[in-house]
Amino acid sequence: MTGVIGADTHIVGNRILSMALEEAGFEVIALGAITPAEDFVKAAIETDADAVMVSSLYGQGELDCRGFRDLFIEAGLDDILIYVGGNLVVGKQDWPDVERRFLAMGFDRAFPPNTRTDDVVEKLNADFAARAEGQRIAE
Amino acid sequence: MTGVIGADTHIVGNRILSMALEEAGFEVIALGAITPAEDFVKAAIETDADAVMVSSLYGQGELDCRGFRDLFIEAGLDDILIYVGGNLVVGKQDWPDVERRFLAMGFDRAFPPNTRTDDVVEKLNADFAARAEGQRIAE
Amino acid sequence: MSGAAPAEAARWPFSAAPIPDDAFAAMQRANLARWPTGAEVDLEEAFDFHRSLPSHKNLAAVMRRADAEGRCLTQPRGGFGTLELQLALMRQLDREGLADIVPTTTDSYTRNEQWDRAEAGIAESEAAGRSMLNGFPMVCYGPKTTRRLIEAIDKPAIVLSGTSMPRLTGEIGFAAGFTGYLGSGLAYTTSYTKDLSIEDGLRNYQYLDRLTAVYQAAGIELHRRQPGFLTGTNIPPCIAIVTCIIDALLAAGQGVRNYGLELGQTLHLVQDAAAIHACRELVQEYLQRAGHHDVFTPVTSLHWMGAWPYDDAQAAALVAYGGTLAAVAGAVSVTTKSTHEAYGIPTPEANAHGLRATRMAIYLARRIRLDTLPDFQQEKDLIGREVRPIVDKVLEIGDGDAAIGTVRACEAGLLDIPWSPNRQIKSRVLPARDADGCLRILEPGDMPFPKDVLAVHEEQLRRRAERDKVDFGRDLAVSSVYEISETLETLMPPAG
Amino acid sequence: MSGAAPAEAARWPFSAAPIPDDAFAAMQRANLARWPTGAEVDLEEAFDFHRSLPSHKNLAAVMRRADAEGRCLTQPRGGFGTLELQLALMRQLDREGLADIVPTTTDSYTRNEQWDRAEAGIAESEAAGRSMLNGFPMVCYGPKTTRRLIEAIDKPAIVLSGTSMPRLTGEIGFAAGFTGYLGSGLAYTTSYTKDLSIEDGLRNYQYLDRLTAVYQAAGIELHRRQPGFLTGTNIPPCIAIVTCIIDALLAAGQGVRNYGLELGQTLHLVQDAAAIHACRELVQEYLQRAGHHDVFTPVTSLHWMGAWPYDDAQAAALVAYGGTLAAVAGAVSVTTKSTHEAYGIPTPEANAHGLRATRMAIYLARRIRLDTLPDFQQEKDLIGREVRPIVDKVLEIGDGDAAIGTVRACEAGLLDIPWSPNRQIKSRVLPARDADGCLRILEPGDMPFPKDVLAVHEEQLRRRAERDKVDFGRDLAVSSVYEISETLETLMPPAG
Ligand code: B12
Ligand code: B12
Repeated sequence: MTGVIGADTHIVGNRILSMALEEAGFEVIALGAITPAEDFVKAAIETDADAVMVSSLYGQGELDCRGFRDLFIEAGLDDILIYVGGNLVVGKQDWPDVERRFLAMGFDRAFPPNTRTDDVVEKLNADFAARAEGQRIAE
Repeated sequence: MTGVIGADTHIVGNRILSMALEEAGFEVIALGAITPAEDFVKAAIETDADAVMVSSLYGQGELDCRGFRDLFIEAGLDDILIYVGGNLVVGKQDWPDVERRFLAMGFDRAFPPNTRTDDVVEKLNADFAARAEGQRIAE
Repeated sequence: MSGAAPAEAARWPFSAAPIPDDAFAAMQRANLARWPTGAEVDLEEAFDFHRSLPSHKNLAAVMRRADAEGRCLTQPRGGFGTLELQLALMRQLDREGLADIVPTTTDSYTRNEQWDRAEAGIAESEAAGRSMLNGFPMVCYGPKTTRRLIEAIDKPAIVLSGTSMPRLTGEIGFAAGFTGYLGSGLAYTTSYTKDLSIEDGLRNYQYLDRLTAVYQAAGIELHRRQPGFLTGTNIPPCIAIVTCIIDALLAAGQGVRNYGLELGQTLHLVQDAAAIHACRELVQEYLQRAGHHDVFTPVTSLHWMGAWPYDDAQAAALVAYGGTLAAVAGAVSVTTKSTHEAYGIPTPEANAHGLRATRMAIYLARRIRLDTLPDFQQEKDLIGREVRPIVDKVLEIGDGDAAIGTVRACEAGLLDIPWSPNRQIKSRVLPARDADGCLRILEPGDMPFPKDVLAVHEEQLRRRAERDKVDFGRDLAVSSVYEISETLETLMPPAG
Repeated sequence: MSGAAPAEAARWPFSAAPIPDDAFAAMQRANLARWPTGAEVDLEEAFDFHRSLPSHKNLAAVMRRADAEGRCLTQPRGGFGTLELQLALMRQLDREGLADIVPTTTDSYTRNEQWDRAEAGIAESEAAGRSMLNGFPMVCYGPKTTRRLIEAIDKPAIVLSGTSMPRLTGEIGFAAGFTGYLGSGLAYTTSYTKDLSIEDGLRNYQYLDRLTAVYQAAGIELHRRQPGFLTGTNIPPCIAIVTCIIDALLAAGQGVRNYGLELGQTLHLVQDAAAIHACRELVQEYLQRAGHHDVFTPVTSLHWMGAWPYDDAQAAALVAYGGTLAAVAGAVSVTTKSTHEAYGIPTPEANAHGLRATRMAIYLARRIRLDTLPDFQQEKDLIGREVRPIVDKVLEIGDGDAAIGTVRACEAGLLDIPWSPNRQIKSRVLPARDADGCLRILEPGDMPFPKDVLAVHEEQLRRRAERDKVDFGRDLAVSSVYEISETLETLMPPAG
């Protein structure tokens, strides 16, 4: 499942990511731009999704993503894999610091700007494999 | 008296300075590029110069200007006004620090890159006026 | 958030004709009632304030003068979440950046009319000591407080609010003293919304344009502007210009007299120059044809709108080249970015640096023009052959009405926008960069481009596929999205 | 320091003809004996080393390939006072800067053959932990140690040594494995010396060119290069090209087969493109006429050689535009500067940044050419009409011998260089920038430019004087020296 959270219309990267995931053999449900957090949860329940790929580019990701993981927990989807990527914060900030903030919010992985789709596909495959072995994500 | 010290051929700024000093009513002896320190002293004695305008642009000014003041003192020209200007050191360094170093070497004034001739003429007039009143340079 | 136009909008029959006075008055009342600060809008007071501004703080006047003098003005983007931060930013852009036009970008909540969230964002920003919003929440602050921004600078100011819902922000912005407002019905609805209907988007901007005409009637010239950059993602000149023409017809229909046209740079010196000349001529051609003889339509060139390189040096070259392209093309202004673009909203310093570098590039470009270059003529001619069939089709399908034609053409995919987030846009048209570095159409979708024109595009793109040894297909489009953001090591590896 | 050529130089009769074998051999022995490291030069060993280099580390080959492929290569300048610093610099320029050609600039003491002082400078630099010399003292280190620089990089390397006394540095550099060497008799004697006679300067470079021919005879192609930038101070294309032609004739006379030509940028897109095309054509015209049919003469464009702006953003624009100008002009390589230029020798980081920004600008320029622009044709034609009368006069006054003609023409002021420090150069010719931003001749001194040509220059300059409301006179020349270094606030104050 892919989508762009909040009031964000930056669809290009998310769409290219969806295309790449499809090409890599995943079944993709694309929610598109401007998707409220609640819609992700609703769609995840409906489609029984294994992973959620949240994009946030426009700088307000930090506000939009607060409590995102909790919504899934509340819906009983404790286990779902959630990645976030894009230009997650306002301005040019130190990436390790930004990553820490988003992991603390409950995302399994956070990806900096300049991420290429190959890398995402690779990580996703690795994490699914790790889950088969009972880990949360691959190291 | 004007000239470019050491093995330095950057004549343009020094020549424009000479032109401006002449226009401002000073009598200018231009020694030109690549002028050894000794030649400045020799010419100062010969022409009974009141002030020396030393340019150094090429980055080796710090080596070339060592002991410059002493040569004049040795020649009995204790009182002569000596300015230095140009790109005095290698690389982009903090100007106040560079200025301090050159004043410590005995220059009466040091001028940073991007000095315009009006400013030099003004300072020179002020210093000559100050000397008439017994000060070393104007404050 | 409700993307839809308010109920009363449905009251006036949809067309390119002016909104009837009474319908507009009713809508305006309802509109201003949507948020407490709407009550602060007092049109007569606003007119007086505008009349008190010197002409060098009026964007319409400043654009006309620049055009007459052949100058290329500079304008950055920029908005922060609190008044203090925004004041500092605008002062810095004015003084250190030497911006000729000073912007206020609104935040995305404001754009989406989620003013309660914007209000919370102000509080969060103040608490955090840094901006948690990606722009200035103008509606929350209201016109009186926002006017302090206008008073802080000695240049004209423009509202940048990428949204299809400009009605309250427009009222606040104009009342505060902004003399420029960027945004348009077709361009922004197709590139900044997901569910809003094209008709509602057009209606919303008809409101803003009608409001502009109200100021005009009071003797106050305001500069409205169309954002032809759309999704900013490899938009070929022809598609941008089609939207410029349609939005210009709609604005002129409401009585707008100063209507700027923006084109994102293709980054090809000749294609950009040709595009800017073609845009101005073609827009005037259709305006005249529709009987609008006195609309001033200067063209603004925009620094690269697609993905930027992450390397500071590469980005610096892109900034500077953006000035060169705008100046050589004869754009009346250029909207700048900074070396921070790929990472996030620039600091005021980085923003000012981008402005200054661009300004220097404009200076260095002197007054060089390429109008007599055969390649320029050829490209300009090609653009005309691309644009006219589409616009003519839109007007035809709308029985001569640009508004109705636009809605129908979007439905039919006759009008299409690449990489659009809007569900009502087919987004089947797909651009890519050709072997010479020009943007071309790889897949036309259902857009009625003439066969001979498409053949030119295909040939150029096939040359690129051959050169790069890749298949002629969608990958050309995807790799063209990334291209400019690639590292130098990829773009131009060392020789040998 | 003794600027004069050594006594034995006088032994061979001065002309453009090759130095006789025995005279050269004797001179070479004496030359190598001037400093201890000269004894390390073993030509056979050096030939073997050069033969072992892959062709992508041979500058002659790399320039030929770039020319064939229409590429524009990048090259910075750079030299520090110790081996460690220089190794780090060259690695950084190679790897981070992606330089296609890696330089070693020598320090000014070395250039002036004050090797004892350079030796002291090494010690001072080591003690201070920073470079107290403005370049690398190659002669002090000697060929064996210097070769470590060549081994540290995977690109061709060039010696940059702005001096009229290249004889020992040339021996050391080539023996160390450098495949390029910048410098020439006429250009450097007129712009880097004060008391040296033109004849002695020409002789010194005849030695270097003869040495290059010795390598050539052993099958080793070396790239020699002429620095047409001269005093770097508003040199109009015609004067640069005259020196290119003369120095090329002299080099070809000694047997050089790869001779690069450098032109400082005028910063006018069209004038620079015209200059680069004209340079290549005119140099070939005179080489062919003199019977030299197989000299490869690629042109290199140099980032602005005059005074730079102090503002980082302005300088960044100048760096990037320098890439644009070189690429659009079709230069085979571009020599870069950095945003630190106005202040001092750049850090390796700033230098690499300048290289990368330039490289990106080259990429962005794609393969755009202006050859079909009428203004280009006109400017190129004008340059031909300026250059030929001067060169023809030089050859005439030398009774057909370029060497003798040059000495006589300088004496007579028929050949003149603006802002020259050399006392034997009249330096009465004075350039200035015209209203369109092209470099023109304000005062011709005694240079025999045709009347109609000078009339064109005067007209353009008068237009500038009128526009700027200043007197038509020397102030135009002085303000043109400052112009590019002025602040943006001065160059392009805000509109209104
Ligand atoms: C033009 C130029 C040249 C020309 C010089 C032509 C000539 N014959 O004069 C050429 C191309 C030949 C040249 C050669 C070299 N140059 Co050079 N050159 C410059 C450049 C681009 C402009 C200098 C200039 O003419 N400015 C215009 C005049 C009007 O300004 P000005 O010289 O600064 O002078 C004004 C003020 O400084 C002041 N002033 C100057 N002197 C004095 C003295 C007094 C008493 C006072 C009060 C004021 C004052 O008033 C003047 C008038 O307003 C500068 C960089 C820059 N500024 O952009 C580098 C620069 C000076 N050069 C530099 C170097 C290193 C060299 C070389 C060693 C070559 C190299 N790196 O490859 C050689 C040196 C050769 C030698 N032996 O001297 C460095 C110096 C490095 C440093 N200090 O760290 C600079 C800063 C470039 C750089 N960033 O690397 N150069
Ligand atoms: C194109 C663009 C636009 C287009 C968007 C068109 C569209 N419909 O998509 C337009 C012009 C409409 C636009 C509008 C705006 N934009 Co914008 N935009 C860009 C730009 C230039 C390129 C984005 C892009 O398409 N990149 C190409 C794609 C392929 O890359 P990507 O999006 O980064 O995605 C890749 C990776 O990040 C990663 N990834 C992305 N998402 C995810 C998710 C997961 C789970 C994973 C694993 C990976 C991943 O994989 C993707 C594929 O490789 C960027 C700056 C830049 N990067 O150069 C600014 C940028 C993102 N925009 C920005 C802003 C602020 C805005 C605006 C608010 C306008 C403004 N400032 O005036 C509006 C927002 C409107 C809204 N409500 O959302 C800012 C964000 C600021 C910040 N974070 O600090 C940026 C960074 C520019 C800047 N420096 O100011 N924009």
